[in-house]
Amino acid sequence: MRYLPLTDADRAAMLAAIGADSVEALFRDVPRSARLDRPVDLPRAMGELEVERALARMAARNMVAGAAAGFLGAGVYRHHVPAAVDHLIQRGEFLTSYTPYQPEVSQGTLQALFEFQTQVALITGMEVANASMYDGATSCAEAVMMANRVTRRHKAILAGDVHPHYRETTTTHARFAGFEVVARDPDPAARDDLAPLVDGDTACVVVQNPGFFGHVRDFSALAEACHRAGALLVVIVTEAVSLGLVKPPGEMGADIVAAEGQSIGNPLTFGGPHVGLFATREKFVRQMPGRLAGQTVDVEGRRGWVLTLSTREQHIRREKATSNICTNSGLCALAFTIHMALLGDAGFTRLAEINHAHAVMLAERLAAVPGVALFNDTFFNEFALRLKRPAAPVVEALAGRGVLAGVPASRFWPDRKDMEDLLIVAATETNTEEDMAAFAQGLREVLR
Amino acid sequence: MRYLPLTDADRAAMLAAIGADSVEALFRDVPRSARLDRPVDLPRAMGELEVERALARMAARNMVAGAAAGFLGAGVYRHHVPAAVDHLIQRGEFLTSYTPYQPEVSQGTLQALFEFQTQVALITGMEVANASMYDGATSCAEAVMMANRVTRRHKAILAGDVHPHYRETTTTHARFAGFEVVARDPDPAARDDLAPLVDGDTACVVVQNPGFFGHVRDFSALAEACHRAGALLVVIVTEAVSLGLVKPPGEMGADIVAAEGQSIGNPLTFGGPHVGLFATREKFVRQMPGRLAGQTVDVEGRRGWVLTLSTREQHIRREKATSNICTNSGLCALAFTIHMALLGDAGFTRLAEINHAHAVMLAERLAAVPGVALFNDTFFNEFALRLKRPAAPVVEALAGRGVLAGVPASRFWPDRKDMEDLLIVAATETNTEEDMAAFAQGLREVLR
Amino acid sequence: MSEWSQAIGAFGRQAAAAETISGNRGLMIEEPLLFERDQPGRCGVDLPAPPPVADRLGGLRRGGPTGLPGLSEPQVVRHFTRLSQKNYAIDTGLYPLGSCTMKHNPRLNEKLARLPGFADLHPLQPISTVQGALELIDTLAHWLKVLTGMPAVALSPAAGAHGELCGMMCIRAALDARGEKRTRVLVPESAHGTNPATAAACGFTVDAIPANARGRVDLAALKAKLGPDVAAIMLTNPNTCGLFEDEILSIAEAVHEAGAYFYCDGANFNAIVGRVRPADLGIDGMHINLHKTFSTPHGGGGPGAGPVVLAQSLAAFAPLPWLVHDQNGFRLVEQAQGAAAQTLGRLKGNHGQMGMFVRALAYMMSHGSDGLRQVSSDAVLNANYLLAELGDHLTPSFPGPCMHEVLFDDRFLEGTGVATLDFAKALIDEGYHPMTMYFPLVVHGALLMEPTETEPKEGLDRFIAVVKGLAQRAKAGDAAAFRAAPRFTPRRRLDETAAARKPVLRWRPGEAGREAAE
Amino acid sequence: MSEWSQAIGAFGRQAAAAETISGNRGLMIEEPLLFERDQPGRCGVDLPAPPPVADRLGGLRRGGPTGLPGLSEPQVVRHFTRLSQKNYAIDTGLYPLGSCTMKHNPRLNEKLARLPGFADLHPLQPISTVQGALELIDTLAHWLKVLTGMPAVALSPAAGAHGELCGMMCIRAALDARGEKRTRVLVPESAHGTNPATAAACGFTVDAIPANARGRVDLAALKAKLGPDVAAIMLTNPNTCGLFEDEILSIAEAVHEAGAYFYCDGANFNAIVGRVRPADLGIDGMHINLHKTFSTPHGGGGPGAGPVVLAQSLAAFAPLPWLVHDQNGFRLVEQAQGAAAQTLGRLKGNHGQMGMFVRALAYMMSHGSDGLRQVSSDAVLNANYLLAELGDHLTPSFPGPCMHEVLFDDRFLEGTGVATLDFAKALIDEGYHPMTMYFPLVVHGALLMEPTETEPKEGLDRFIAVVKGLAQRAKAGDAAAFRAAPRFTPRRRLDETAAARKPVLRWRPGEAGREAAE
Ligand SMILES: Cc1ncc(COP(=O)(O)O)c(C=O)c1O
Ligand SMILES: Cc1ncc(COP(=O)(O)O)c(C=O)c1O
Repeated sequence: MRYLPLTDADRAAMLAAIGADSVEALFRDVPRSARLDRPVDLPRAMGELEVERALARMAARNMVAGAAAGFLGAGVYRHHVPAAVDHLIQRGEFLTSYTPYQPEVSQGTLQALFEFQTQVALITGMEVANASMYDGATSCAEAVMMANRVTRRHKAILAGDVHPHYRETTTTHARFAGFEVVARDPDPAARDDLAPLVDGDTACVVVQNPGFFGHVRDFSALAEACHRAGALLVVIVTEAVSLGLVKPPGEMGADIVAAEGQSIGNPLTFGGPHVGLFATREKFVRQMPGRLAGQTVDVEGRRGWVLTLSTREQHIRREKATSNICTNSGLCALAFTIHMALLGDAGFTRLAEINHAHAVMLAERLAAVPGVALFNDTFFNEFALRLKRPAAPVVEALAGRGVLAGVPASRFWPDRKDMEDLLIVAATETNTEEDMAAFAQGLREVLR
Repeated sequence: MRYLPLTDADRAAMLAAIGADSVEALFRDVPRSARLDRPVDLPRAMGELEVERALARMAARNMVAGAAAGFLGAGVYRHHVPAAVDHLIQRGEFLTSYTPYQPEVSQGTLQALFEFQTQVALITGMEVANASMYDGATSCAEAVMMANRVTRRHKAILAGDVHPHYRETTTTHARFAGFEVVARDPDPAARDDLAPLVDGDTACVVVQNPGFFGHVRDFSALAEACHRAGALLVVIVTEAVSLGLVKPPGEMGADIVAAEGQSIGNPLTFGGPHVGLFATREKFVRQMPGRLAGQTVDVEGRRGWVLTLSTREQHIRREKATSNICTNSGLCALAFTIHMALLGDAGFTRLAEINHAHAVMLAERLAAVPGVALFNDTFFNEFALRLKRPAAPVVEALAGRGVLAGVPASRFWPDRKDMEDLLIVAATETNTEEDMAAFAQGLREVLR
Repeated sequence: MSEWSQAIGAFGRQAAAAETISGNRGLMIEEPLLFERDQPGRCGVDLPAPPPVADRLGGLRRGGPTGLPGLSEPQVVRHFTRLSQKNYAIDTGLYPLGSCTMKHNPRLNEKLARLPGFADLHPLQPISTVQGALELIDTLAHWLKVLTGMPAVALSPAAGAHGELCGMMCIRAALDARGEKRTRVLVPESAHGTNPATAAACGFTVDAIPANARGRVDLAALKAKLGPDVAAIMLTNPNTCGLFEDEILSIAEAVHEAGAYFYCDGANFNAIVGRVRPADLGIDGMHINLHKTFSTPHGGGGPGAGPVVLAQSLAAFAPLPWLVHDQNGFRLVEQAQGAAAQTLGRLKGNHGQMGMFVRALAYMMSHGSDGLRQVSSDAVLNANYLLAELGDHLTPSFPGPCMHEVLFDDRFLEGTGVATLDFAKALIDEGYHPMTMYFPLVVHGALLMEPTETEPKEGLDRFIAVVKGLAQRAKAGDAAAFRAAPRFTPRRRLDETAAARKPVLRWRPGEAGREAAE
Repeated sequence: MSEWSQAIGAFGRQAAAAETISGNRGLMIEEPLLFERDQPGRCGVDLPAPPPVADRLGGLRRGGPTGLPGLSEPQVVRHFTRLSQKNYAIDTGLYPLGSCTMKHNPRLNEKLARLPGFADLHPLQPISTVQGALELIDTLAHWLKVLTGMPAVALSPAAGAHGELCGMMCIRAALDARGEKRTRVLVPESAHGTNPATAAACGFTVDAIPANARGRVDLAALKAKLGPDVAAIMLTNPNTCGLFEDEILSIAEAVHEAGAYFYCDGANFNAIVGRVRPADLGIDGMHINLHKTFSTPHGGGGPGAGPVVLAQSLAAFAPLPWLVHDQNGFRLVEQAQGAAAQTLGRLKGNHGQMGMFVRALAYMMSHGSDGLRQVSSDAVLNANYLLAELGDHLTPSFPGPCMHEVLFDDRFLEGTGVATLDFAKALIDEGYHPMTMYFPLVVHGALLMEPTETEPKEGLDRFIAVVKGLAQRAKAGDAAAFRAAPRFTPRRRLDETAAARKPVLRWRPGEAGREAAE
């Protein structure tokens, strides 16, 4: 087998050195009843060519987003990633190394993480950030649990336009970790005012910007309300590119920002792996979940980096750890860091402007289609449409014409009639004039 | 522009340091009449996304060989290249380095070249090999010119089943370098006996194995005839994989082997870049063209590698050099080396066996099609068919059915009636049972 | 001091003195932070001017610049290439990091994960347009179920710890469904930190169970701790001492008799894959680190994937989404309804780590059922070979045979003044990544070595020779030389205390940054 | 001796003494030859058993084994990863190798060259199935013709030297067509070795023309050498001293008057691309190294591509194949017929370096006409900046302005006992690839620096500081330290004389090979 270097001669020699007469003998601690004497019932070994054929066949059974006119978002966005990013993250020294436990031979990963933490802090407008979480949804849950620790309270208020997956993930944790979640009704119009709900038991209020339905809002007042009540404001961002153009949560008084970083540097990959961003205030750093790279010096006085504040973490603190996370999204964070390094302030801002402009153009175009109403007054690169009939079948029909027309709200709320006609549509820099025309034309025809 | 790090501020500061008031001033040695004062008439700068779209559009206008049932050979073969090969050759330290002029910081490239030279010597059965030529055709021409130097004679006899491109390239050189080429008529039946033609003026006889029409032959007798007459035998190999199964030229008494190495490690890429292999006897090494990596030691006595015998080369010898070659096919040679390292003796032999078996199966299948006659009694993974009507239109018709059915001999000899019905067909490990069935079925229908 | 340590000492001093002008040393080139390469007006991408539109931001434009640095593409490529060169990796050498299964990561898997048919799929496309992706997930699930003998598998967990969370939540949900309030979870002292952390995150209290002299769970002690308030045991098997829990059947029996569940940390599945099915050991739930046993790359810390195989008793509580197959093909159940009514809900966004699924399946298919059996055989053989060859030179904590990894403690360093840490750092100078240090906590100064099956015998022989040599040097009294290690790395020992005392977690303008040469 | 050189001296000695057991030094790991890793029965690929058939080899089966070594994939990946780490490259740092134009190689180009629509095309597919490929080649040809102002371009040459061959053959063919037998070719002393070698390969005799005090062709001397037997002049412009031939129009005029042709070596086109069209200089033929000016990677020696632009007077003789466009789309002329009746024939297999064409076109389109003009501007600016900053510390061979590269000679080292070679090796320790040494031959101990346009000012400033520092040290009398350099590289100075005296050009069983650590 191509991945196994031992030859039968090696095996024999090693068994002799060990003093065992067979490999089976090495498994003697396994109860006899549990030892399989033959391979399980699965296909036998295959060469590269066969494996490639088998998987390519499955890949061919999917509709590639890039081959369609694609307008899906709802927390996952299709952006153009420069070729240099994928080239660099595939360097074996990054790809095939472990968590940087031995700093002397991990300075590459450690410095990159330190740069990642800095970039995340800069775009969110926060003081510090960690070295990544699994994804935005788990970042959200961890943010709420951190707020519980910081405030020693146990109630979280979740806005109605926080991404449903984030809400559900947080609610799952609430059930088992034993805290209360007040999850507001879905709020496509973004009219819900949460300030009045904040009380002395409230650990945090969780809002999203832009909201799940695309609205862009200023949460400064809500932040003040929270702080007055001794609660924290957690701001969710599912489209990191928006931070290039929209006032960052840090400037609105957010205490914790939990975001999805996929948009920068990472492909769609059917939803994973993605990368959770997690940023907060310096004073809360010892309550933060996840890994942190920190600056220090070596014995010769040269600047270097190490993993630090690990007394928060499971491998030291065990049941008292701030989180049980160990493996995170390192390589996706690296992709984020490289893409962001290429963008810089000028590129990041420009990218955001293009996304916004495309969305504005698309919104106007689609709103002009009979039977379509635009829901949003404000938005960044995503908005909600009210169709004159259920959105799901419309999306199915358009897929048949090579248009991935957006995400029907019914995908998340199948049982809510009021969500049935809602379509969530996103535009990015990857959408062309022709894409938009095809969408508008297709929608016109399907709704006729 | 993303590849240009200088900012306008940098440019101003640098001009100040230089004491020039504009970049134009630095071009003052250019005759004014030849200075363009504006960009030439070509499109302006494009971002990655636009460039990708433009080239992808062109790529989409081609029929991808792998998407068809492909049976083309005639000097270029479609083999499966393990993923590790392309990954490794893209490492920046290999990809973006120059010819290893500074050995202390080029040991990676130098050791790989030394390994390449050894692999080429091993599979051809020769004593030494160089660090690569442009491709098989130029290797062939260089081999003939080397034979001229070694024998101080000026006539080369080219067999009728040497690849036409190799013949033409050699003939081109003959015209300008001033030596004689006796190019025999195309010899699809491989009946031509060259021994009687060898005389006291003959510098070398050039044969190919397997021949252009697929025949596998033993040239031991011809080698003796050459040596008796003081001439050299040059053996061409266009399908390197054949060396895993067929008796190597070195064992037939070849003095120089000029081969195409594309089959190992390199994609088709519409015909280039490919990699010329060049091997010979130790005693001729100082007459060899091209670069050579050699073993030595450093000041601490550690083994290392350098470019050696450069007194043969243009940068030292100038007009007296053995060749004018400078840049060669380094990275293709590296791909060859890595793929060959993965194959090893067991894999290389097995690969050759599969190729041969597929060709035998295909030949039997196609020969059974009415109006098709198999030309060869012997072959490796390629053979010639005589069709009952001109081959070119048949190939066109089959392309329409998703079968790349082989190369019509008329592509090389459009004016020779006797070549019109000939089809050259190759099979490799990449051809499936279904591919072969589709070919046979399609051929049956087209010839009906 | 021996000649060796004198040389080192001298070397250490000279090395500092021999600094170059640039601070670089040949191919080892200093690289500052991105932020220290900033030039306003420089950019590594070219984007067209945005079409002019009336913005819809409701006045919420970002005020000032982000502060992100401006670099060109050549600088960025060089920056990260240089950083990568300061890392050790599987691709560069032996990485015997116990419990982490640092095996070869095939490039085929990287290539396939990048097929547009997988990498360029949006998770919310109409189900009809992603049937191939769902087929792949279903195929992976089938392989995992057959290899473990378990009837169900939850695919969404993003890593091992996340899988633990999923498994323990299933157990809590099952207990709730039974109307039982059990709060205590038994965890061996040797367990990985994520186990107790996970139990706590699920609202359980953790009760440590001691190990016996043989490095296994003390069955008697375990039985004594079992009771009506015990929800489950979290057991790693093979355990973190690299030993198979030979009384596992009795453990399972006792746990089940007490009405508790048996959760297994499957991080060490590589030791038994293809040879032992967890189902045959009485396990109710177990996560599998695809980034360990099934070779998806660790990427310097992630991402991973931690699918959890579940017994019938826990299957109903598996997290959303569920993948089902009916006459119309594959379908995702994304709501707590029908058969999924008892689901514990969502654990993350979307449907799991697809990119890892592709890689893991390609790895499994490449090996096949026969090859996977060979994987565990060779992994165990390699570890036992280290035990056999190093047993007389280091101090094995327990007699063999071990499984896929071998545990030594620091008794062999007693009186040498050399600590496990120093020994590890000396290995770095020799071109090796150290073994796992100081874990598990059940022995003193642990050195846990896991060679994995993808290391050749010749490589192990060279490693053995070096470890023996270092052990001799330690015993010869070269403590100073060990404490000076590593000496040949981009940085020597780093001050971790200072890093934690005054944390510097991000770059800030004007902060000290030594510029490096281009 | 200065403190610095004492340190070095001491260091040099200690370094040897401080050898590790393994011979490795942290991340710099020794790696033996593939052949020294051989194990019979080991293989890095899995291939199915061949279907049983009666062979058709006519008894010509290979007798014994090939002797190729058996390794597994993990070993092969590690082997070549380690080898790569012993290389310097553009991706790792400044590579100011004069005349080689080591500029940034965009990864976008690598990605596009690998599109199946380009990489997986057979050159002999029916023309109807490769229209997109031919369109790409045609587009590239258009860019090259517009940028040079020339009416025709021959695309098949595989590199610069091959392009020279093509160009000089065209000239021979044109002379033959004119019925003239001209045998002499004039080549400046400063020319690259490929120029005289090419002329000779085309059956010409080479006649060297001297340079004037200003580093340009001595026009008077040139005129004196012109005569009825002169076939052509081969001139590099900008020349290899980094200077523009300011009398080029007079040169062209004189050459043409004498009935000879003007061939230009376009290796240095990067200095003028987008700003000067060779056609406006009276050039009849010029090759363009796509692997220099248009950034296709050098790959440690190749492959490259050397298209040749041709004046109307030479176009008819261009090599096969020709690319033509008619009502049915694109077509390849592969025979010497019709319009192509006068072609000189084939120069290589197939249709040219397609893989390089894709990369070069992507590069050109990325820059656009405006960006390419900026390329030459910045390349020239960077070189002149080095001249300005280093002029007082090294000895410039000629006054500025220079073009894209700047030439220094070794007068600044006079009496220091430090040679150009030593100076270059000291730069290696500082993390820089040396400049081109001892070329061109027209000055003593040449140091030819070409920074290219993809180097940032900050990077040049650091380089300048280091070069200045080294120059001071040389003058301070630290010859010994220079001669000891490089000290931080995988290997120190290698014995090239021994290598050439007893050439060892391949591994042979049983030959000394020092095993390295895994
Ligand atoms: C025994 C054990 N359990 C759990 C984990 C956690 O797995 P992950 O890092 O994938 O979350 C690890 C990983 O180090 C481990 O070794
Ligand atoms: C001035 C000059 N001419 C010709 C050549 C030869 O070009 P190539 O190496 O592409 O054959 C070079 C390359 O080094 C060169 O610098």
